[in-house]
Amino acid sequence: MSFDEIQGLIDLLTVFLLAILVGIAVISKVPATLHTPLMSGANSIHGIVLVGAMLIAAGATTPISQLLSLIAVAFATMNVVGGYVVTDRMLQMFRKKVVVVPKPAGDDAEAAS
Amino acid sequence: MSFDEIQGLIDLLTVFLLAILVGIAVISKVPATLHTPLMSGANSIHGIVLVGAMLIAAGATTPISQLLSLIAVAFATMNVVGGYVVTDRMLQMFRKKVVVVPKPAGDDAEAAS
Amino acid sequence: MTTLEIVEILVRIAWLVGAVGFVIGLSRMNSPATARNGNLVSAGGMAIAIAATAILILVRQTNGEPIAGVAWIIIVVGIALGGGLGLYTARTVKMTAMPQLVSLFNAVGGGAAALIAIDDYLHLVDAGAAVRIDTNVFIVLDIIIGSITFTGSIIASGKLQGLIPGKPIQVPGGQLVTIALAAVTVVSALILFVTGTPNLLLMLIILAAALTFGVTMTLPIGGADMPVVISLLNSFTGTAVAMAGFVINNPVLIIAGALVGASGAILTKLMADAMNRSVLNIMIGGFGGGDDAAGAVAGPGGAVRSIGADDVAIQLAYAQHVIIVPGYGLAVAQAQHAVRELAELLEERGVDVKYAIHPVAGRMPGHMNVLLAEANVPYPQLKEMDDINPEFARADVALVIGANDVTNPAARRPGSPVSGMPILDVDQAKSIVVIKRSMGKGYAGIDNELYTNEKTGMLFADAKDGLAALTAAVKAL
Amino acid sequence: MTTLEIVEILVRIAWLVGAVGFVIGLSRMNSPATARNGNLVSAGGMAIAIAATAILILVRQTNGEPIAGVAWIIIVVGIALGGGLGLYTARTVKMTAMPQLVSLFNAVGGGAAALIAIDDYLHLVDAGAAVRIDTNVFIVLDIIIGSITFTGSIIASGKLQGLIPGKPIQVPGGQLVTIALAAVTVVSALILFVTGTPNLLLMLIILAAALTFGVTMTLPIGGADMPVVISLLNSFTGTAVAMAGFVINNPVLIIAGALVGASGAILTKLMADAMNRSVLNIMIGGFGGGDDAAGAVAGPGGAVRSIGADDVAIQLAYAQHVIIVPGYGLAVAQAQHAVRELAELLEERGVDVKYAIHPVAGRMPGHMNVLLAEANVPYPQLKEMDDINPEFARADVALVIGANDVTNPAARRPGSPVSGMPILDVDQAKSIVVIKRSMGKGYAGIDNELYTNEKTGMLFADAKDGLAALTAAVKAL
Ligand SMILES: NC(=O)c1ccc[n+]([C@@H]2O[C@H](COP(=O)([O-])OP(=O)(O)OC[C@H]3O[C@@H](n4cnc5c(N)ncnc54)[C@H](OP(=O)(O)O)[C@@H]3O)[C@@H](O)[C@H]2O)c1
Ligand SMILES: NC(=O)c1ccc[n+]([C@@H]2O[C@H](COP(=O)([O-])OP(=O)(O)OC[C@H]3O[C@@H](n4cnc5c(N)ncnc54)[C@H](OP(=O)(O)O)[C@@H]3O)[C@@H](O)[C@H]2O)c1
Repeated sequence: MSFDEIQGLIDLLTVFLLAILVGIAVISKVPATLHTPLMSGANSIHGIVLVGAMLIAAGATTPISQLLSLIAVAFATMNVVGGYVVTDRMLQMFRKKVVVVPKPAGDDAEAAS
Repeated sequence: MSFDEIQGLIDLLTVFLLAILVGIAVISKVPATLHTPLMSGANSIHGIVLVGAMLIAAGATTPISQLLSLIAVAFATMNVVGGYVVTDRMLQMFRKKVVVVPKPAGDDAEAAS
Repeated sequence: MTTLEIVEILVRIAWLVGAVGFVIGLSRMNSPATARNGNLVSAGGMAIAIAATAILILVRQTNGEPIAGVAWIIIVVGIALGGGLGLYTARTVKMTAMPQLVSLFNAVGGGAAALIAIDDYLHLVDAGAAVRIDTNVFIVLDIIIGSITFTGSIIASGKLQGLIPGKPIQVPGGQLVTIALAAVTVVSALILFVTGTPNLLLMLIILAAALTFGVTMTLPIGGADMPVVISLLNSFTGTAVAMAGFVINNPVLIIAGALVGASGAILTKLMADAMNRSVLNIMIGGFGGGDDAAGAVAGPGGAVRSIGADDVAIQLAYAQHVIIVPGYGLAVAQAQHAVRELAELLEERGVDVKYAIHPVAGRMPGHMNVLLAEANVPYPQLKEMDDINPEFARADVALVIGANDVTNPAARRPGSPVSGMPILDVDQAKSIVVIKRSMGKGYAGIDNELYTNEKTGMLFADAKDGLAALTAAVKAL
Repeated sequence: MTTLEIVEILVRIAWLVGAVGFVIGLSRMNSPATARNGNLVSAGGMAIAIAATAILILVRQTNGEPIAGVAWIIIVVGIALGGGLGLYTARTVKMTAMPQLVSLFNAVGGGAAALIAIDDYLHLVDAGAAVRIDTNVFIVLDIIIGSITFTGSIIASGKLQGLIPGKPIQVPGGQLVTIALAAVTVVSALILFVTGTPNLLLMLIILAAALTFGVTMTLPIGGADMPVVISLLNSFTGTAVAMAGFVINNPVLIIAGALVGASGAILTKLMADAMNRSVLNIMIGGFGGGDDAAGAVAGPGGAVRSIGADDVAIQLAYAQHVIIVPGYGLAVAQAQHAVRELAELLEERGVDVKYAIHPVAGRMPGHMNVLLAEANVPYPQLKEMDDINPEFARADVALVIGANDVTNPAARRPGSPVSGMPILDVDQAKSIVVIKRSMGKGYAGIDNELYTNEKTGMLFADAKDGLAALTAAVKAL
């Protein structure tokens, strides 16, 4: 690999690393009843692979590539659409709870102190 | 600006943006007694500007540049060294507390549930 | 700059916006109050990212890039198919079957990620030129991780759905097979890396090995541990997507993938902790017995008092406060409607009825919530553990339905598999009635001294039948 | 690849490692148990990043880049100077003076960031060629933000140190001046952006305006609000450093800077919330009266019972449980040693003495902790609000020393400036003694009905003198 190639790679790895740190920091103490919805929510997010699938579909020239990208697009879309819809259905359980669990930052800071 | 220049800029902005997200996510409910040490700790971190100061010092040819970079290096080092030392001194207050406030992830998850 | 270049830049920005949406969405999903809105924010980010991509392809085409018209057919048809299927299943699935559906969605996500790498590799094979080591690594990792999630998630889903027996399936020498597969994969991968030349055969071997590995890895794990396994595979898919991002050099895939990979890993740990198990322990198959625990008969330390439906009916009918403690057995027996009927009947008679919901009762977090929500049990009647525990002392009857571990006082002492798990203080109630089919053990596979407590009467029956009998008996009073 | 290239790459990786260290360090500093270790981790990351940079410069030089030997002198001398100064001041500063020192360190950090941009701009001026718009923007932003933090932090530090009167200094037409400065800065900046040509004069105007702006922005803010202001300026510096990173195109500066910029902003909000003020409100100068509140006499609603040292001494000497409630006044009077003496004296007589520490007592978070720690008050005697509040009911005497708002029952009712702030339940104690110089108001500038409570006796004195008198009186018993 040339110097520039490695530089480019490190740029991407930096982004990768930072995104990992965000992912770790963003999950705090989650009530167990939210574990499944949260898992489902994260599951929908990796449906972003649809973007990749669309791009390879655009570049697909050989029949085999076209077949693969068709499956990829279908799979990814299923992940996206299904994921968000089912997550939303799970979360409807918490409708009534919304009023019960509001927490303004102020409270937090003092509660913590 | 040329296309490539903008591309490069966006790469940097991506990193900038992700770092901001990390910064937001990483501060959770902090007990008020930790506010000052935490501020001081963050303060030491931006001492990283020393890296920049060293680099411009290395490139300084004109006397004025050399003067500026000398001040910059001195300032930045003061930020770094002083920042970490004073933060550590503040945190010595919590020495005895260490034993009092252990929280295994398990507890959290259940406590939260 | 050309229009195309401008659009390329705008699209990259739109992708960033989408990624930020994912982060904000995820963090809002950490607390019940904001969870639903968070999911919408995340969905919004997704919509932006996808729309931008479509525009990008369109502009590229209009600016003379060779994009066959069939590409659009592929995209439209693919989206229609996948979208329709996803929407339909997600809309129609029963709440209690959601985890296995999530697992399916996870499978196809991982599959898509693997396909991207495979397609890319085919191009490289056509080109025939030596492949850059990093490209090689990312492609191989993407294919391996993606394939493992694909088959692994399908198996997990099948187990939860009951299509595949939930009990750990021990293939003779299964461990060996798994290890062999792993070895094959690693070796072929290394060969590819060293000889930079693209090699379709080796790639197919890796693919096959990884797909099989996903199966052999998941089969031996008990159905009860599936929620954790699904969460782990979910984190895998995130990683696979990030790898795909490296392969086609696309930042948004890298960001979103890494985000899910990391947060998924944390979440997996939280889930395992909540039912105090270790993830490793689960993956190499610990005590997670799944179904097989049910039905297994084992005599506990003390004498057991069996009790009839009529006696229980009288206790309930003339009680003031009744706390119902649902557990895994309620789900197995699908007795959620039966229990609601009984509760309503009692309330008509002026009895105050509450449900005590243990966070890990059942086999997935929130299992009892979804189950009872499905039977339209009024949400306010469901009390979380911390809220209800103080009330047991004032309860005349605690009616335990197919719950075991979450009521086991052994958890308060060290040394048992459930030690340290907070439990429902059922033994505080004035009188205790337990509906279960036998003295069978629960998920943790240990005896429950609650059943030998002198305050406890055991009503041996399938939860549904037992509840029906109780309702009838109360009506008859 | 050449050695230089290899080193360049390794250094970039080292910088990344450093950045990760910062993140881990910061997150560990969120809880007392891990805070100190977190600070060390962060420091480790810093060490790695700096060492790597030194190596990079060295290798560049040995690989024939034109790096004057004087560069090393600059670096070594600069590090020696700054390091020595920082180390000395940080080691010797009194704990109570730490916030102003932190503010100083923040000032120099911001200054360094600005200097980097200035130096870079000088190079551009020499070159004379048109400047890229983005470079222009980042340079200007860096200079503006950096300069504002530089002067602003120095003023803030001076106010806390008492070198500059803490009371809000209202320059006639100060607001106008501030606005004018802002206008000048913006206009000159815009000119620079539009005409891409480097223009030293305009840059100097911007620099001067920003430096002055920092002063005029901070002067009108009351000394009591300084902790929040410092935290805000700290977040500014982070941003300035990130800008510097864009200017010299260095990722680690961007990452670390953005990290501090964002977390600093969040922290500032938390701080303001803790003493329920809004950041905006503070910046435009709200009720944060600082010192001027002290001494101001104002008659509250009810009758006040004044009490003498001897009577108080008797109450204390024959009490079983005494709770000492220190406040800002204790810090003003520097009476921390006096209070420890009295407490020890009482304990010798078998009285159980505890200190009730309100999170925002004093003028900086943890103010009372540092103050009493400095006087070697045994840490276990310091009780946080939530732990001590239940105990007031059992306390024979609550001895309030220079505390006001944090004991004001008005906080329990809406409609007062302190409403919603959790307070110490001093009014629960069997008997209450308040040591302060007058009926002067506290930070919030409102009357305290605690003083008119019939259980309350007011011992009007400077905290130090009052305590000395008490100690003498107790000894005399
Ligand atoms: N919630 C989660 O996320 C999750 C995930 C994985 C594992 N777990 C674990 O699962 C356990 C949950 O505790 P739990 O008390 O809810 O369930 P449990 O401890 O697994 O006990 C379930 C009991 O229900 C009885 N049962 C089974 N089928 C029945 C039927 N048709 N009618 C009536 N009773 C029936 C069984 O006894 P009989 O055979 O005698 O009827 C069994 O003892 C905990 O150990 C938890 O850690 C939870
Ligand atoms: N901790 C933080 O981070 C922070 C930061 C900024 C603002 N604040 C705010 O500051 C306040 C802290 O409450 P507090 O009760 O500690 O202090 P306070 O409410 O400000 O009251 C201090 C009292 O001490 C008295 N005093 C002043 N000098 C004295 C001396 N030499 N000897 C004896 N008494 C003296 C004054 O009354 P006399 O004049 O009659 O003596 C004054 O009423 C809260 O409102 C908080 O929100 C806190």
